[in-house]
Amino acid sequence: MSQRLEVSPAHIQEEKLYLEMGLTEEEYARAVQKVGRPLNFTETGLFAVMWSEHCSYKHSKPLLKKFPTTGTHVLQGPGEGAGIIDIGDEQAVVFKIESHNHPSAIEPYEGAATGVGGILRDVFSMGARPIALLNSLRFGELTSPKTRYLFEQVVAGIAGYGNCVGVPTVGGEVHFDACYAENPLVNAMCVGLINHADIQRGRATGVGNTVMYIGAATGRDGIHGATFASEELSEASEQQRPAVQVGDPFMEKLLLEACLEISQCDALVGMQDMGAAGLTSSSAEMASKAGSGIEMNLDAVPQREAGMSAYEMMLSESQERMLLVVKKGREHEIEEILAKWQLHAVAVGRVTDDKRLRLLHHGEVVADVPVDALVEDAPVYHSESRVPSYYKEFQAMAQYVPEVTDHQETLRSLLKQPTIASKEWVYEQYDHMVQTNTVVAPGSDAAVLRIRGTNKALAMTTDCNARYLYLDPKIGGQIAVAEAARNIVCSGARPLGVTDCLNYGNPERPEIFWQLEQSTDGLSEACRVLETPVIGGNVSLYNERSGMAVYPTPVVGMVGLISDLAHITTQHVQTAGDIVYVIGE
Amino acid sequence: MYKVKVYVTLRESVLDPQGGAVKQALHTMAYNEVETVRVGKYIELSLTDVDNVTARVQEMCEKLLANTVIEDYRYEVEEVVST
Amino acid sequence: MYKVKVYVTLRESVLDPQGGAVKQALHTMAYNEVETVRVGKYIELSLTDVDNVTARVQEMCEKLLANTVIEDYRYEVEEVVST
Amino acid sequence: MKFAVIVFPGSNCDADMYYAIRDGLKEEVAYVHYTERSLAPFDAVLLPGGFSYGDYLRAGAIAGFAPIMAAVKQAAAEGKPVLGVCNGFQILLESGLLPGAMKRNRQLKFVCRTTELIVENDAIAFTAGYTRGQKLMIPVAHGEGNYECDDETFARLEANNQIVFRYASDVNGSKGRIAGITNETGNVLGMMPHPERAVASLLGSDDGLLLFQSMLRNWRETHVTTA
Ligand SMILES: Nc1ncnc2c1ncn2[C@@H]1O[C@H](COP(=O)(O)OP(=O)(O)O)[C@@H](O)[C@H]1O
Repeated sequence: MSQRLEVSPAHIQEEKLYLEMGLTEEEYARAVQKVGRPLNFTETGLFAVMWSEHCSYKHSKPLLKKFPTTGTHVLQGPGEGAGIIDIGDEQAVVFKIESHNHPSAIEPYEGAATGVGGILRDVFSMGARPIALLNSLRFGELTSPKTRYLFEQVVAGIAGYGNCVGVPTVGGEVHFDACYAENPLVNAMCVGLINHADIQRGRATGVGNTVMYIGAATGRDGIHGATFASEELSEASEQQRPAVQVGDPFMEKLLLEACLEISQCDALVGMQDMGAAGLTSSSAEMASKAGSGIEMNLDAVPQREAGMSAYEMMLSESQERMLLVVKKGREHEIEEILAKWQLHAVAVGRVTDDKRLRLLHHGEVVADVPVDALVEDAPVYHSESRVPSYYKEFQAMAQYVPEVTDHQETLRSLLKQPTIASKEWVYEQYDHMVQTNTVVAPGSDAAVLRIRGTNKALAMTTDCNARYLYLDPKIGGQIAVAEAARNIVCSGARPLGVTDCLNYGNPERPEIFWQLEQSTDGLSEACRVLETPVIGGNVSLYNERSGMAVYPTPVVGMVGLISDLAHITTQHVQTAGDIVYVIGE
Repeated sequence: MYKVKVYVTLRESVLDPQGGAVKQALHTMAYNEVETVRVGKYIELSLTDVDNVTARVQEMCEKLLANTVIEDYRYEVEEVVST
Repeated sequence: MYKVKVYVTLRESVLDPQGGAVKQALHTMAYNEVETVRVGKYIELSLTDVDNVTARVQEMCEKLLANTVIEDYRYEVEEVVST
Repeated sequence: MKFAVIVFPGSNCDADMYYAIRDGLKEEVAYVHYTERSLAPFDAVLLPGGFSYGDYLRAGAIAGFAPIMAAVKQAAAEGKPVLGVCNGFQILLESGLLPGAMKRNRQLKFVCRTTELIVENDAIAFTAGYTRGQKLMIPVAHGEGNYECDDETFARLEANNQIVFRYASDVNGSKGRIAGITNETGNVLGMMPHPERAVASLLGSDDGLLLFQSMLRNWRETHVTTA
């Protein structure tokens, strides 16, 4: 890789090397125009990751605009690590869902584990203490040994990470369907609790302030992960072995405690997780949001491997790292807190006023580009949309009403379906009780956690029946939100808001884009009617292999507030002799 | 009869959190001479007589004993003459 | 510079649940020649030059790397001449 | 009575233990960082669950060398009650304060569920409030709780009545269904199940509260007589 450093901007242009990195001809031309000169190798890499679907939402932005995102209780909508909703008493709940589909397809244990790690950091980088994890999983049919391997390893990975960090995994869902055989879905959600006064935002304000790096050293793991997540899976992706990241939940636990302590310290200006696109997105986004610039000296970046290039460092997705902006002259206060947790901070740069991301390596400027070009100026695509022929066929079919003759047998065969059967095998592997707040453990409609020191509780769930969305994406989208809301209400809570993870196939195919369009319409409408604003989420496209896309699977994560512990209800049958009612239609 | 020893190690470029923690602990215990620690697996198998033993062991490693996405492996096969 | 290899295995008398599971899996995959499997640890250390290297490695094993209540260990120390 | 909750890097049930004492037992409690060297001000020592040092190498192995452990050993030698739960139990084993060792669960999977325990010894400070044979509902949450020791040690544990809790049914392959053991003098208790998770019926069970109450009662009695 390092000899590529020698590749000249002209060579990149002539040989169209940017294509390999994931930029189209038009995108490359657009980037060159924004920067005002041909890009060198590192700069091309910066644009490639920042303009990937995963970071820029270039195919989904117009659709996401439809979601209702505001409400009287919303303290932070989409755009930060996680959204925040007020729950009274100067407290707020923070939550977000994220996908880690492609890494989990390649290395299911580490893929799922690092997915949990990433969503935890999104929440604690806001200054919130993570109080619960949930997940939503999709696999092929369990009859295949490969699927059994993926299923077992994904569950073990989620357990291995969450249990070690000490955040209870309290809920989720697992569905099995052939459409996920080659492309399993692994979505992880985290819920945190915060005092209003402690809310942090990832902003690099204050010219001259210090940019500090904390956490694990940077290795060559996961280089180009964001781009990887924005392509279809193929034989080639299986060869991209260096893309595999390994998680260190022990490091995460130390980082979590340290960051929560740091967020109480007013020497801190801003903090952001190095997630997808690592150092690149964290630095560029923090600067762009603050209207400032950042200059970093990459020689100072802690490195796990020798001889890493600027390109590799900027695109690495090594886990358990955070970027901080700290008031100049007060760095030692941060260092003292970190030392207590066996961590140390390294000053890697400073905030500037020129709105540029400037990188130095071995005494040379290796990149110098406008931050807004990276963060704001990605192209937005209005993809073509077309009604799939399968949908027209289905619509033309006569209604089919199955006739049930043997009720017992039908019930038995339904209960035997892995998707319907008890998920005890899964959630027994998760520590769902640590932190001792879990009032309703997995096995009911929604999990319920008391809020220590109050008489209140939070209910939370993840839901999506993708088969409905495949049959009718708009109505299916409404159903997904409604199901989540029912689970919340059945637990005795009032729904507060939604986070969503949109898992679809390749949006450049008009039939897939139609599914996206229709289902986001349905989701938006339901969220509007139920007054559950969408305060954050994630988009995972290109979930397909060999032209076979997954069902449209917009997983809905919902959180609700229970105002009195006495209102908590569970779905379990309580006492013999109780009367059973059916309400609704 | 064969006695087989399989050594599975994390690939050079893959993070080894366990090795890091052990190194740290050894330093705390004043073994400052320790520069790097990598923790892997050591698997001993005994096999009854079988044809193509090396090829079969290689297969077992590839398919099950090592996770070749993140691990390397090597093995030694020793024939044991039963008495 | 020394390169040290430490092998940690469960004692013969101790039941090895992991080894049992691996054997089971290999049988399912039709490697019926597999009679026993024991899964242990393989730890590689690199040490800077130090006196009494063998005694020190032995200590590290006794104190930390192996739990002698249930595990046995052996090690190899190799001197690496730096160039 | 003053309780110390030891916090190792990676402990994650430290807060649960703290709240069990503060809100459940309503006694004085403080966190003590693993770098400290004295436990003199405390009347009892609690080693909480979690993944100290990530459980790397073997659960509890690295924590055994933390600076605080000399003070824990001293407290144990002085006869103060020392309770290790889950990872705390593993640390007591690795540091030699209790005999035996832990292996991975027989099913090779982490297990989190409320289990039925049988009280086998009601004669020590921790269990005086229970009666022998009593059944308790207490959660477990561990991946390495498969207790192992040689036959001689096992026979000694049985003979000295050092087995304090057994699982009513097999949970993890543990020898003799052992869930908790004490030392010969009965002031060091290690157990895999989490009594601190069973101190409020809102969360499912309060069967664990009596363990802490027994410690308190015993302390009050011995302090009245010696004072
Ligand atoms: N991946 C998972 N992680 C944690 N809990 C899960 C998971 N999958 C299912 N559960 C739990 O199992 C219970 C039943 O799940 P599911 O069959 O999807 O029920 P429902 O249709 O009522 O949502 C729920 O309490 C759910 O939280």
